[in-house]
Amino acid sequence: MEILMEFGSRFVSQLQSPTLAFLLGGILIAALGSRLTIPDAIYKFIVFMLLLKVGLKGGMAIGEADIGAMLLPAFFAVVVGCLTVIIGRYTLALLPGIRTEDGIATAGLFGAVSGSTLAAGTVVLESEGISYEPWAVALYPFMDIPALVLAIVLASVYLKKKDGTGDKVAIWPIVKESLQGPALSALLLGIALGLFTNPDRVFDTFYEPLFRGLLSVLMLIMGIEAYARLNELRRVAHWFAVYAAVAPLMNGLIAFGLGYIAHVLTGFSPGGVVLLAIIAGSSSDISGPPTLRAGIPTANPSSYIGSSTSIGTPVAIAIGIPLYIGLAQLVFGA
Amino acid sequence: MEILMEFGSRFVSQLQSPTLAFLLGGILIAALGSRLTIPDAIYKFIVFMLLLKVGLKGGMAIGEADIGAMLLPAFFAVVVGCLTVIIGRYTLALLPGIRTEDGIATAGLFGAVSGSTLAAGTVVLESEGISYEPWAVALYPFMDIPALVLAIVLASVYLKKKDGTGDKVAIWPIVKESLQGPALSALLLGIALGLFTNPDRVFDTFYEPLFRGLLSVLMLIMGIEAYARLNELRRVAHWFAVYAAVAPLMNGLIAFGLGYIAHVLTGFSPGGVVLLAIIAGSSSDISGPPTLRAGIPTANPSSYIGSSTSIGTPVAIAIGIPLYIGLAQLVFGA
Amino acid sequence: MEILMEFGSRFVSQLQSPTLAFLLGGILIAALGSRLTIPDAIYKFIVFMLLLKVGLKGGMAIGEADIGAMLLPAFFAVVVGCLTVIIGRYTLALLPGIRTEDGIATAGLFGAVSGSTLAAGTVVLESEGISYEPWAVALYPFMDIPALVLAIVLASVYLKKKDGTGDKVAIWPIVKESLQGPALSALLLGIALGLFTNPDRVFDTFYEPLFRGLLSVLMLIMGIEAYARLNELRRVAHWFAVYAAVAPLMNGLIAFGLGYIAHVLTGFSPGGVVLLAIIAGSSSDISGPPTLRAGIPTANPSSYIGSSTSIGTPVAIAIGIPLYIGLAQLVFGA
Amino acid sequence: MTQMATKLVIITEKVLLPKVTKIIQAAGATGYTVMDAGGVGSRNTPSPGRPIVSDTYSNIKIEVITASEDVARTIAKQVADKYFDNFSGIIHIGRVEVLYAHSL
Amino acid sequence: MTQMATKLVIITEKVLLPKVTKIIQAAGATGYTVMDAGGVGSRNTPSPGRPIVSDTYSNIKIEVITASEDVARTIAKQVADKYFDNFSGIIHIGRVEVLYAHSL
Amino acid sequence: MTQMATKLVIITEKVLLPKVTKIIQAAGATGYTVMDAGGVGSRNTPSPGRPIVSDTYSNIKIEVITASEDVARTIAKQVADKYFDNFSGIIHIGRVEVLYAHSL
Ligand SMILES: Nc1ncnc2c1ncn2[C@@H]1O[C@H](COP(=O)(O)O)[C@@H](O)[C@H]1O
Ligand SMILES: Nc1ncnc2c1ncn2[C@@H]1O[C@H](COP(=O)(O)O)[C@@H](O)[C@H]1O
Ligand SMILES: Nc1ncnc2c1ncn2[C@@H]1O[C@H](COP(=O)(O)O)[C@@H](O)[C@H]1O
Ligand code: NA
Ligand code: NA
Ligand code: NA
Repeated sequence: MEILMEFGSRFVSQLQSPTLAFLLGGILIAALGSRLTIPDAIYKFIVFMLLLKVGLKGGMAIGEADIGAMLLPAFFAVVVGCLTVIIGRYTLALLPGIRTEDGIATAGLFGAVSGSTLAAGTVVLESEGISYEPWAVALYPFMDIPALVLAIVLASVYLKKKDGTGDKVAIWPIVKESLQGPALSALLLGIALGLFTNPDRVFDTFYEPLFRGLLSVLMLIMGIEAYARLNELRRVAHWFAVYAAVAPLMNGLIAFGLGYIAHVLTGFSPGGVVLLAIIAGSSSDISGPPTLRAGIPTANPSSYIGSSTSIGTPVAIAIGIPLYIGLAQLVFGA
Repeated sequence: MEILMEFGSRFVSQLQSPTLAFLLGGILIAALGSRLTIPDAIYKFIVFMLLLKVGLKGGMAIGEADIGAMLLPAFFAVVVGCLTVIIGRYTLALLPGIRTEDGIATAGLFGAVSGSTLAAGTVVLESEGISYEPWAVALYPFMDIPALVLAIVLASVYLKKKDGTGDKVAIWPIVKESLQGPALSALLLGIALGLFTNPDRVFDTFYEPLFRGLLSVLMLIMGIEAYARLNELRRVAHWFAVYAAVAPLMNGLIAFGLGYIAHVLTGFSPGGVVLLAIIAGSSSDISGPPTLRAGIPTANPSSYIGSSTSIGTPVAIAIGIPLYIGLAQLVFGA
Repeated sequence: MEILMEFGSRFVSQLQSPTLAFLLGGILIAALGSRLTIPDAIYKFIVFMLLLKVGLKGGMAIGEADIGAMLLPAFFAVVVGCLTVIIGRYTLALLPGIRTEDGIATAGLFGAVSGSTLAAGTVVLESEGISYEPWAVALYPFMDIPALVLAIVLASVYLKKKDGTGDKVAIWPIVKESLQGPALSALLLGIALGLFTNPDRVFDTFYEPLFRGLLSVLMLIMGIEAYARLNELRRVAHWFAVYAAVAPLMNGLIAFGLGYIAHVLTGFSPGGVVLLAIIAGSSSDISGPPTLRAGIPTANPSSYIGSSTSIGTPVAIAIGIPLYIGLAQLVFGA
Repeated sequence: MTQMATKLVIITEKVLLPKVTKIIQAAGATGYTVMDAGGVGSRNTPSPGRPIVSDTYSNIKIEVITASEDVARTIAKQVADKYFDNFSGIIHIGRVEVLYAHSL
Repeated sequence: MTQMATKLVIITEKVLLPKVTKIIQAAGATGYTVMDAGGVGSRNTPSPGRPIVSDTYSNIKIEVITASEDVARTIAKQVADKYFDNFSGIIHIGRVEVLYAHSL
Repeated sequence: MTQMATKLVIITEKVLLPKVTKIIQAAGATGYTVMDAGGVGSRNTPSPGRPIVSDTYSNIKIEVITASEDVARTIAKQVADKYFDNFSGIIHIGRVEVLYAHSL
């Protein structure tokens, strides 16, 4: 009971945190019809800056880390990526009025990872003084790529069964395309630069101090975007909205469970468990949609883009992040 | 006499202040034919950052403020917005070679408010160590919207009288359009975020430290722009140039006078009086022109855009701001 | 021997410096097929910020400087600009498979100056704690403009001799166009603002702290660009690649030699000598190519743009900068 | 489904975009395509609310493919009557053969 | 060298650009021109991977001038057959007179 | 005032824009419209002074509507003669019916 109340008060205080406040602010002004927009060039640059910074920080710390400890969490990241897609695919297939291709693509997007949500997660963890393994950010691709690949494979299998139109899926091109996308490229470049060079000074004077501010602008953009994409959602079956509200938390909790096992087995830190859950709870907003558009062309983009952007991401950030932190305090003790 | 000399020396020192220096630098390099441009995406983002910051700061302080004290200044802001439009409209109507619609639109633009000039004003006040009520920035819409609405109404009345073409003006759409414009949206969003959430950390690490620098870039853009728009001014009657040089100071002084009354009646601070004058002396550069273009389509945009951008804004910043500060020192004592 | 080893270790440490690391990182991710791009608006704004900052810093210090000391280095800058073009023109003419116009244009571009390399040079010098005359950055136009003008004149002379098509070259338009280009405009504006106004505060809070970080992003862009332009280089004679690898170092060493003479004669500082060499070793990436495209239209842009961007600039930064610093330590003592 | 159709082209000020597209849709066209454009004509109204020194264009070019020429002419007439007294713009039409379209 | 030619216009989603240009080049066209475009049609697929509130367009307009009308029709057919079941788009052709070109 | 007219289209490198518009105005055209464009042709000159990895196009497409076909052909000839030996570009013309214009 006390725990619930503490969770409630934490939740209200999160609503006032800049990360969430800017997200809600964006939704609000969009709903009020504001013509405020952030230029596309700024949006792209912010995403680049945030992921490069997250990568740099990870890379600078990985050098001193025990890489062996990364194996189990990385394996669990792959498992979560696949498991959440499979669960999503069959859950959505059961719901009425949903075309199977649309369901598979949506499950794929919710299984994949959002760089913006990851960035937001690291800020909240740091604000709360919760430490995590610096290499934990590198779990992103281990979850993201399997989820997208699996979704495309599942769609192809389904289409082949249905009417023989599904082509055999070449997996490597999808992996390559994911790694070459702007979000993962920036993250991996940051990790490499952090690992092999000495970016401390430029990190301390530029990437680190601008991080929170740029994130606040990105959250604003994502809020505006969430509202604007509601139109997409209105065109598709209501069950997508329900799935979009539930899946982020379900996926996050699955990852929390596996992270807990890694904690017990190999000492994966509580902060790392929370970050794994945050990553799992996020749904891809940058690289996932185009990959799915190309990989499952028969799926209606309105279904997965609408679900993820309008509901999935706000839920993942506004409810998911405080939820996993609260849970961690419950499970691992204050 | 001594006062005049002090004003003169203050003025010369203002010329060297970054705010003004970048404005003049922009005019200079444009006059020298430089092809230097700041991309539109950067311009839009800077305007957003400045107004959000001004709003955040205001909002964070309004919480502790006595809102009752805001009533009279807000009322005076509305009065100034209307009065300056009416004076401008009838002054311009008396001048030779000026079409009445063009005169009304120009008076409307000079009655409205420039977010950039407001931002510049707050920087100069802070540099001079002059404090003002933090909510004073929120006077912006109270002056801006009535001025634009009134100008459009006056034009419609005039056109109906002249040839029966003026439609009945629906006021609410104009108000809504103003509030939804990018400048006012950013300001109001900032106020709301400052008031209801805890943006201190992101404010201190991002919005505040970048403010002066971004303003310097914006001043450069406005200088380049001022020169480039001179062409517009050359196409229209010379009296527009004369009005554009005088109106900012006249409007600012009217506001100074009303602000002084508020000072006497309700203790409105000297800094607040100066800021009210700066707001009044500014002419809208972002949201005003499109609103007028749509609201008074028969008016020639060359007349009001040329006057405001090429002469009005430089005068408002370069002469107006130091003028009101000097006056305040005269009136309220050092 | 020891010296060679010290140079070697310095070189390896340079490879880990952010400036170089981001350049190499850009080449790497482009080679790996990454779709990461930095928007054009950001690229333009970064170039503006860097050159304005370099100019501001120079201008703020020139005020206190002995301008007489600038004369000989400025003269030598002109000499280097012309000499490197002449040497390049006749070297390239001797090589097989190179059209003379293409050779002249390429020599012109390598004789001209890159603002980005200059910015990178100032960062490295500051990191190494090597001081230089603040006005040394103002040597840029003294070398850049003569090189471009001379290349265009040489091409015109050549074409007239060959088939009578070369027009008489009007020099002033080329000089004007160079000075009005975005890079030189920003530099000169910065110098003027630094010299005549008080930008200290905005410099200290904005331009200076953002400098290194923005430079790191620019280096990334230039790395991506270097790889992407390799295609151009593949279309033209291999000798361009050889010239592009050698010319930056040759040009830098020539400037180093003349700088050394200025050191002996007028006490030009070791840091100033290094900066002169860095400027000379750079090849223009912003204003040079369009000037040459217009001035020597018969030259194939693939030859000079490919050579300069893909090989010249990486060599100038990655090998040139540490080379001149090592040499300075050898020549002027630690 | 190849079919002869009318291609209507409207070049005008960007501020008019929402108003012109409303007319297009009300007239029953099945779609339209918009592009940014810069230009010089005989009016050359300055673009309100944006720096002219920015790198953006202040006109738009709107293309509408219609099966019926009447629809195209109606749209043109309405736009011109309503806005061309006060706004910059030019309108022309031509014939094209539509090879594929999701609706026309 | 003035010469009558076919002008093929394909308006479709930006994601298809690399695939469409591959078809164009395989069909033997000597070149093509691409422009950003926004638009409304009957499908209106949302653009993946980019904020719709950004200031960019999510369609492209591709123009291909071909000496042979057959080449143009082949390109149109291949693009439509392969993509128009699942992607937005419209294709039309017309005649133009090419006055100058480096190859056609 | 509907009137048959010639539509001249010049696609060339962006650096030539000021020079081409000077020719257009000298030839007496009443206006022109410019759009950003990317493209592939047979020359494919790299664009000077801008990163190719940036998201901008390096060509422009210029459209000129002229009442007289001669004016259009003169502009085309001058542009091609003066620049197409050394610069990328293609020029074509067609007929359109101008429905509304502020001057032609
Ligand atoms: N003769 C023309 N050829 C091509 N475009 C034109 C022409 N005349 C006008 N335009 C376009 O239409 C816009 C408005 O023209 P105007 O109303 O004459 O100022 C111009 O900015 C051009 O983009
Ligand atoms: N009737 C039309 N006129 C002009 N453009 C159209 C038309 N119909 C479709 N388009 C363009 O083609 C794109 C795709 O159309 P659709 O496949 O019908 O959604 C739209 O976004 C428009 O850019
Ligand atoms: N066949 C074509 N169809 C459409 N556009 C073309 C064609 N050929 C050339 N272009 C355009 O003209 C530009 C220059 O062509 P070129 O001079 O052949 O390199 C190209 O970048 C394209 O934008
Ligand atoms: Na996920
Ligand atoms: Na005003
Ligand atoms: Na050089």
